[in-house]
Amino acid sequence: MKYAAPSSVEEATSLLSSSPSAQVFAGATDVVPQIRGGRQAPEVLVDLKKIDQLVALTSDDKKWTVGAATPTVDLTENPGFSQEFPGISEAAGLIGSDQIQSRSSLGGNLCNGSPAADSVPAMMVNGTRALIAGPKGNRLVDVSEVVTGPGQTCLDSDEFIVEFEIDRAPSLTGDAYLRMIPRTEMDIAVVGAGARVTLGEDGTITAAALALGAVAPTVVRVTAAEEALIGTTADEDTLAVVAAAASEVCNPIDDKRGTIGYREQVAGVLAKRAVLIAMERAQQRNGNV
Amino acid sequence: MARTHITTVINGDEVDFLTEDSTSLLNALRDEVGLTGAKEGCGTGDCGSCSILLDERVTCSCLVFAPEANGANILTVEGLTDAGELHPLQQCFLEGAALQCGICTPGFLIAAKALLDKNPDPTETEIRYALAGNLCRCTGYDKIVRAVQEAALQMREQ
Amino acid sequence: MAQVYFSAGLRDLTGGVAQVDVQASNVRRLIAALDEMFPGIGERLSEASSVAIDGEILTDAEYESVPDQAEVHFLDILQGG
Amino acid sequence: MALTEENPGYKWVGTRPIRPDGLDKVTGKAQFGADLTLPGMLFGKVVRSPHAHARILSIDTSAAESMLGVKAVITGSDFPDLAANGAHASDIDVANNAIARDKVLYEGHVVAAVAATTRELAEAAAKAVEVSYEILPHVLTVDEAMADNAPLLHENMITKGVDPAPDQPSNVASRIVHERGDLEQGFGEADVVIEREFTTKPVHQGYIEPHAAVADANNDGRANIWCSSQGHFAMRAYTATVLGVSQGTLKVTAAEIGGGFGGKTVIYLEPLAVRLSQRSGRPVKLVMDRDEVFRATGPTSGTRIKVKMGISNGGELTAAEVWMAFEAGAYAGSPVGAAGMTVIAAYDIPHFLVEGYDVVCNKPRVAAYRAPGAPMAAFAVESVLDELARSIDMDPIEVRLANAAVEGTQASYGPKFPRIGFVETLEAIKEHPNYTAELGPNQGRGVAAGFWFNAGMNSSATVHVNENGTATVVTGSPDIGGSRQSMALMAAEELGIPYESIKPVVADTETVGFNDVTGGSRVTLATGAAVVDACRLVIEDLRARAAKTWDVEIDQVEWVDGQAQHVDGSQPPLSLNALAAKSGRTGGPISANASLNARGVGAGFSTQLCDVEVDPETGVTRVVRYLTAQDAGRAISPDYVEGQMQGGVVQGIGWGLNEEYIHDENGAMENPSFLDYRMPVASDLPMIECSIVEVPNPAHPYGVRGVGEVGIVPPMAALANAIKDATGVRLTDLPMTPIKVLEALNEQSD
Repeated sequence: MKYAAPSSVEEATSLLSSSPSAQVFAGATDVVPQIRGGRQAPEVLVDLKKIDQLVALTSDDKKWTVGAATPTVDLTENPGFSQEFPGISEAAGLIGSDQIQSRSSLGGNLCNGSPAADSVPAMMVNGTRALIAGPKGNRLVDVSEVVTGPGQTCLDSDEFIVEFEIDRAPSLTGDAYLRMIPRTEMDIAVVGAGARVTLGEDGTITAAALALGAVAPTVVRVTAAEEALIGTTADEDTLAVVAAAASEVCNPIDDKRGTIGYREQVAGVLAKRAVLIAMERAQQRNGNV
Repeated sequence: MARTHITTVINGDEVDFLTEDSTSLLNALRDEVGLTGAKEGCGTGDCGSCSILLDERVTCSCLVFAPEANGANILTVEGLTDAGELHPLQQCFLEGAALQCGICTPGFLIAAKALLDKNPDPTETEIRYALAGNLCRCTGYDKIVRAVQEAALQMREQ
Repeated sequence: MAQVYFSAGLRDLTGGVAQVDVQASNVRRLIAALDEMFPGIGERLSEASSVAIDGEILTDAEYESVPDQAEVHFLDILQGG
Repeated sequence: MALTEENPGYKWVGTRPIRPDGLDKVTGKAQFGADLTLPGMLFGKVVRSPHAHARILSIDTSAAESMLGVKAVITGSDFPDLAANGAHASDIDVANNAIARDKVLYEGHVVAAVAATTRELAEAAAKAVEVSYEILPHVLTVDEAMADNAPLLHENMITKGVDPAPDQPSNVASRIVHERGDLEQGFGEADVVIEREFTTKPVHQGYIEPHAAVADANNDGRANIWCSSQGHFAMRAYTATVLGVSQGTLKVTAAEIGGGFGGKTVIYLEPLAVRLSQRSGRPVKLVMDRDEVFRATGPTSGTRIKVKMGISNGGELTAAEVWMAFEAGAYAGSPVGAAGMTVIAAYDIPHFLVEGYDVVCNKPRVAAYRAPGAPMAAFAVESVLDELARSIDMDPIEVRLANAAVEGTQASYGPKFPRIGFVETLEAIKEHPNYTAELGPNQGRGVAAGFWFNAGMNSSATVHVNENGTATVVTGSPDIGGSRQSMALMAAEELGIPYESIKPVVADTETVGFNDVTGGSRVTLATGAAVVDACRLVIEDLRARAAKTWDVEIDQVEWVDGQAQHVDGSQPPLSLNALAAKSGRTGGPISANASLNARGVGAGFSTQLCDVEVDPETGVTRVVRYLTAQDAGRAISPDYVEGQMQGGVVQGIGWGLNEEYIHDENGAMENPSFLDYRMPVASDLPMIECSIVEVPNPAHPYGVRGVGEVGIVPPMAALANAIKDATGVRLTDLPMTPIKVLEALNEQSD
């Protein structure tokens, strides 16, 4: 196993194209246990953290740009980002311990392909796009389309994510991410729920997004719930519809971390709670982005 | 097999060592550099016993490939002591009986230092969450949390 | 005479007897006396038992003295963590 | 150091100085099992069975042996066949658990080991060892193992303790029974009878330090071993047995130990490391990965327990019937015996029948874990007791007070209790403000109690007086939780010199007399008694030397405050310092040994109070408040008594809420990582409040009882009782995960 640390996207791309068995990594928090457990044995380890673009965090009038290898602690400790996207920030702050968050990244969390990845529902409800680099050039893909199945992505073996783009949140918009774990920390989500709502001047919901993690082979959107929320104030009746729609969309498995029945039931609970928190935040963010 | 030459600063001293590329920084520190203060409890980032500061950020050294440390600045538990003077955290762990077997202690000290470097006046809840990546099976965490509270107080008063 | 009690698990060897009075100066002699009364019990008692004399549980107690009127119980050997 | 309020008569005992080994442990200097490196040392790696139950058809080591840098490969055939040599059955089990011969009995069972020049090579060589298996059907639980026609682990296992003996082998190693009175009469006298069935899963001791051993064998047959264990003398004995050598050929040095809780009282790596070192001619280090620790060491038993108990309306327990089956793992020896003895021992119940079964199954061989057997038993009985108290509308402390064992109570396991402090722990809880603190929404409160025997056993100590008047206290009890401090405190108290003048040392197997393992909560009591004895011999010697100096009879000399004083004050006192400095003139160096098989063990009781909050929509239980009261006899070192109490409680909270072994259908463990085994983290917990109760053990010089174990006995029931109080649902299966709580809540609302 050889270690390589390219300093540019181009260098990384050509390295990946010329190595039959290369593994890109950012924080290596998933890659190391996988190699150690014998689940993969790449010939070349390509460290993306030495490429400036991949560890940047910037914003302009239109969007935030988050380098795919940027440590998640940079997001949680960035007040501007965390105020605008508290849901993404809190999801990033749930990926493992402080030790892990010094290293873990949105790119790694997404490309690991886990349906339980905490940041993915939060990124999805915020319409996040991934800029993917490869030998044939760059392409921009919606985050919801990156993961195609457990451990599988739409990336070719010589491609990697450079950065994420998140459009600036309009006023009266709030997001939230909640997860259920048996402990308070250091667990994989049994169920995760990301929500985002935008309110009209009258306080009713004009746009809504809801995504669930760990309840299906990939993170899923709950479109029925999103539609039900439009035009409402997320009153109790609507939330009941949201919860039912969330439970309905689940296609989970029984595994060591949770049962089908539990995941379905708690998906509804977390969906409801996440929407309520997003509502509260939306009400507080009146124009002062 | 050719090994890679790594140059780092560890606990304030320039240190270089040779390593296999796939070796963890933890094993390189322990086997090549001879610093055995950081411990391997799990090798998967779940226990925090191998915590170090890597460029001032608390990190599980078991999850870092040794070559990544090239050019980095590393602090291990062995570097907490300043010219023979114990760090207030070390002193408070001693006085507060915040260790039993002691295997997790180096990791807790490093994680607690990282916390106090960022947040000199943490609440009990903030301490508990900041230390959630460090497992201790002996103490039930009670005396560890109290020792960090006491060290924070002493450091604020200094 | 010491009062010796048998736990339910030993009574297959005593024909159901739960308690006997025995005169013996130490545990080894006590076990020997019991083995005469209930052939075979000696081996079980010396191999797999602690003994409690007047409430105190003792291991490796062969030569422990047995006071007159003492209450003696044989127990399973325990393991600690 | 100031005198403490609790112990006005003592200068050192009961104080809270800094522990002697503390500095090394906060600076990273302390040498734990995996920290030693020797010149030329090889790295070893163990090859383990991927199957739960299989016959080994062949092992091909040739590919591994031919790899450059691989220096030794060993298999079961490299060890003597103890069965063929007519060894004792328990020794054969130890040997077969260390390395399999014909059959593997659990996933993770050792089949081979390699040693190579680097870690990476050793791992590659381990992968290159080819083992061919015939997979056999397996049994994972007591239910499967006890079923008719269950596959057998051991074809010659005839159940012990059944009269007449069965004529067919089974997976049931033995049966235990305790009986008193007349059950029918007892239940007839009850106004309420409650019967419940409980299950618990295997749980691991969870020490953070994986097992580690370094061995360095010489050409002459001798070998040195450095290892992390709870008893290096026991490691010497076991290793000699497995290797078929005399104990005298082995010298074992105790490294600092990174937690054990019972799980490091047995051997795994030591004989393998010695054999690899012998074959390679180089020192060899073997260290387990965390997944190996989970798959192949510990845990304690999974169980099924049925409890039926009766109570009168006045709150008197009338009868109890208990049936228990304990998983032993691959070889006989679950702690069902202790479970049977402890299960109702805390209470005075006139009529009872307790029956228990030790059952083998295809999981790792269980090892001792903190009060082995008692926690599962208490979970069942303390849960039923809570139900009984509710059914007659009686306060849970009052119902326990009404039935509590006291001095003179005939314990359910036989003898009468000497002076014990159970009632005092109950009262400590009752009087604490937590007992009446207001509960918030979705919160509930639970009480539970626990009993553990504690142990005495064999210990040795040597005390050397150094020429500057300091003293070295040498014992052979590995210090797992601060025992060097309690040794130093007692020695300081005895000798009358400052705590800081005492250096406590844990010596190797050739430097100090025999010591049994650090286990059974015995070290402060037993090794402490040896230290006290040795100190008293030293004092005797010091008095004689003072008498010689003054030319008086020894009975004219008293030892007070670290100095010899003439009874009538006619001589200026002679300090330890002065006597030590001139020891050459009065008979040579001053030193004494004491060895003993400790008597006067004092039983331990703990009562605990737990407040939880349960999220009714997710089933998540959070502990919001916790109080533990425990009788320490005398807290020599209160800091570390509290540490034991808090640590035991938190292990129990993990056991109660989340920890469990999960196996797939093939018998492979699915969660062999800290991530998925889910031990408590700091943010899961509140402060664990301690109330140290001191009812001195009259049989110990300082009143010590063991404190290490009983703290883990009550928590699971305290949690279950609190969850019941918060939600109305009774959980009977551990762990009480959010899934199980939510299922129970769903059933309740249906």
